[in-house]
Amino acid sequence: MEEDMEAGVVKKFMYVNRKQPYGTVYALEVLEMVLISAAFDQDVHLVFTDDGVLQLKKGMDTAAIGMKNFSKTYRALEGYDIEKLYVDQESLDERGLSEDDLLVDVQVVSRAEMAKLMDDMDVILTA
Amino acid sequence: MEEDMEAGVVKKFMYVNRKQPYGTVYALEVLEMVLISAAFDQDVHLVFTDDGVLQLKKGMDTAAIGMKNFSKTYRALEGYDIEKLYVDQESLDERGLSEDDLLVDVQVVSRAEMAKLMDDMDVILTA
Amino acid sequence: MKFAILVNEGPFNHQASDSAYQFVKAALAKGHQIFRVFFYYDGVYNASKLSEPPTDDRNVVANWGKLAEEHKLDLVVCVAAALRRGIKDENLAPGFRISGLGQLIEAGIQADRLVTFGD
Amino acid sequence: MKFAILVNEGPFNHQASDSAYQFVKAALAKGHQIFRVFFYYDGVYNASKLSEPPTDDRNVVANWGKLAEEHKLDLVVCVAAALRRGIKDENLAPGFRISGLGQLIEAGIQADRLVTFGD
Amino acid sequence: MSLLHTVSKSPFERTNLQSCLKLATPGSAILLYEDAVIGAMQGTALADLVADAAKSCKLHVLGPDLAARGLDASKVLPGIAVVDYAGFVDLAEQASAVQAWC
Amino acid sequence: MSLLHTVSKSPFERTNLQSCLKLATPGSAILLYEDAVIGAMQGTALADLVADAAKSCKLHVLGPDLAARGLDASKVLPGIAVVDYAGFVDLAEQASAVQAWC
Repeated sequence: MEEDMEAGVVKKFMYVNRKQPYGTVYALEVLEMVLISAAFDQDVHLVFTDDGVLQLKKGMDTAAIGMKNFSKTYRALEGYDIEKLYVDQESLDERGLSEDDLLVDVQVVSRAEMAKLMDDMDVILTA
Repeated sequence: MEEDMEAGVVKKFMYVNRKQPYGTVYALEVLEMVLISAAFDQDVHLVFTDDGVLQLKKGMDTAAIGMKNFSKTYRALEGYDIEKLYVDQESLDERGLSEDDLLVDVQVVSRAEMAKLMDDMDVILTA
Repeated sequence: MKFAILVNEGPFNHQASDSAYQFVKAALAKGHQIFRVFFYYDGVYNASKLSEPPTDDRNVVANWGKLAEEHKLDLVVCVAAALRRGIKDENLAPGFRISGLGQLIEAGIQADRLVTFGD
Repeated sequence: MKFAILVNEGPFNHQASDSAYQFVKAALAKGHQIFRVFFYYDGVYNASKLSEPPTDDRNVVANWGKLAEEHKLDLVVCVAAALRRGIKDENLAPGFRISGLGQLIEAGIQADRLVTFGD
Repeated sequence: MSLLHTVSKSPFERTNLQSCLKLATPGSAILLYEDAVIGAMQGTALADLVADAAKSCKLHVLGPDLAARGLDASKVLPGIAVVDYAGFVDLAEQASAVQAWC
Repeated sequence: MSLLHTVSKSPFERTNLQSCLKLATPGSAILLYEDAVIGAMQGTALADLVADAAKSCKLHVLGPDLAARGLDASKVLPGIAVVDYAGFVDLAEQASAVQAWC
C-alpha cells in the first residue's frame, strides 16, 4: 500500500448499496467513489443490502438493453485492497438468492450485525 | 367553451397524481400539463391517489422551506372547466385524512370505482 | 399504429430513456409510426449536447439524435421544464427541438397510444 | 464544527438541494464551518448557469452561488458525473468549480460530519 | 380491450407494483420491466402476491431486463410470460391505453 | 455517541423508512424530513410501526416540511420531537455520523 495521503488520517468509510444495477446509475457511480477512496488509503467497507445485493448477481448480460456490464469491477476490488464486503442474509432471502448466486466473496451477516458495523463508522455514503 | 382545436377530437385524458407536493416537482408540472389540456378542450380527469391526496391538503405554508406554495392553483381549475377530480377513500384513510382536509371539492370514490374509471380512458399520464 | 412516447427521466441516472429508445427501435422495426417523442420533467436532460459519457458506455443523447435522423423522428423538449433545468437552444443537441406542452397533448390526441417511460 | 455536505439530486425535480441549502444556512448561522459542498449524481445539475426558473419561484442555482459568495463556500461538482450529464465549464454557474471525486473523499476525511441530501 | 399497466421500479424499493395491483382490473395486462423484473421471480418474498395477481391479470416480464440482472428467465413464476421489446410494443398495441406506474 | 439516520422519502411510496428501522440500533436518532414527514403523523396506516420505533430510537420530524404540507405539528405521534433546520444541524453535530436513507 502507498503511504497515507492525509498524514495518517484513516477513517472508517462505509458505502451502502441499496439499489439494483442498470435501473439507475447509483451502483456504477458508487464504484467510482469506492475506487477513489482506496487511493486515499481509507478503511473502506462495502455493504450490499436491500436491492443492492443484486449488484453482485452472477451471469449478467446487458447486450439487449444496450448498456455496459460493469459487474467485472466488483471482481477487481481485491486488487485495490478493498476486501471488506458485507451482504445481509435477510436481503438475499427476500429476493430468493443465496451466497452461491454472488460473483465475489463476501461476508454474509445478519441485519443486526450489519447495524452494529454501521454504528461504528466515521463516514457513511449510501445510494 | 371554445371550439375544439382538433376538429372535434375529444379524448378522455386522465392525470394520475401519486406524489406529495414539494418533495418532488411532479405535482406542479402535472398542473402545467392539466392547464394546457384544458386549452385543447379535452375531457380531463384528475385523479389523486396514494401520496397524491396530499396535494390537496388544506393549510400549506411553504415559507420555511423557501419554495412556492402552488396549492391555490387547484382552486383555480374550475375556471378552466376542469371539474372532474377524484380521490380514493383508501388513500385518504391510510394517511389519516378525510374529505374535510381537502381544499377543493372532489368525488371520493373507492379504489374499485377508480379502477373502472381508469379502464375507460384514452390517454393516461401518471406522476 | 401511431405511437407517442413520453420520456420523464434524465439520461444515465435512470434507465427510462434507454428503455424508451429500445421501445422506439422495436416499434419502428415492426413498421409502426412514431408520431412524436416528448421529453418532460428531468427527461429534458436527454437533449443536452454537452453530455459526454465515457467512451466505453452508450451515448444516450447521441443515440436519440441518430435515431431521429434515420427515421425522421420528432423529438420535442418541453420549454417550461427545460428552462428550469438549463436546457436551451445554445446547449440543445442535434435532432431535438424545444416547444410547448401543447405538443404533448396534441401527441396524446393524434397518436393511437401514448407510452410513458420513467417518472 | 466542520460539516461537509453532499447533494445527490438535481434542482426542482427533488427537494434535496433545497433542504441542503437550508441546512447549510442554519449551520452557518450557528457558527459552524462548511468545509465543502459536493455535488454528485444528478446533483451536478445544480451547477447549470442556464437554469432559468419562473420568476415567482426560488432560483436554486443562483441561491447556491450567492450563499457561496457571502460565506466563501467551496461548491464542487464531480467531473465524471458532470461530463455524463452535460455540465462543463462553458455552462457552469458562478460560485461552482468542477473537480474530481477525491474532493469528496477528502471532505469526508477532513470534516467532522458528512451530511448527505437526496439519492 | 383493456389497459396495459407498466411497472419499472423495484417492488422491494417502491410501492408502485402494489398500487398497480390495486387498480388493475381482471383481464388487464401488466408488464414488469427495468428494476421491477425481480418481482417476476420464483422464491422471493413477493412471489405469493405476484402469483396471485397472475391469476386475474395477464402478467409479463421483459427478458432483456432479466438477462441484464443475471436473473434466469426459466425461473420466473408460472403464469408470467417473458417478452422482448417487440413483445412490449405488441402489448401496447393490443391495449386500449397504457398506464405507467413507473 | 450514536448515528443520526435521516429519511426524506415517503414511507408510503418507498421502503427507505422500513429499511432504516431495521438497521437503526436502540438509542440512535432518526429524523424524518421532506416527504417522509407524513410518517410522523397520528392516525396513518404506519402509525403503529413508527410509534414502536419511537420507543427505542429518538425520533424527530422537520417542522418546516410538516408546515409546507399542511400537516399539523400538534398531531405528530407522541414521542416524536418537532425540530427546525437549526435542530437538524444540532442532531448532526451530536451524532457520531449521519446515515442518509434518502
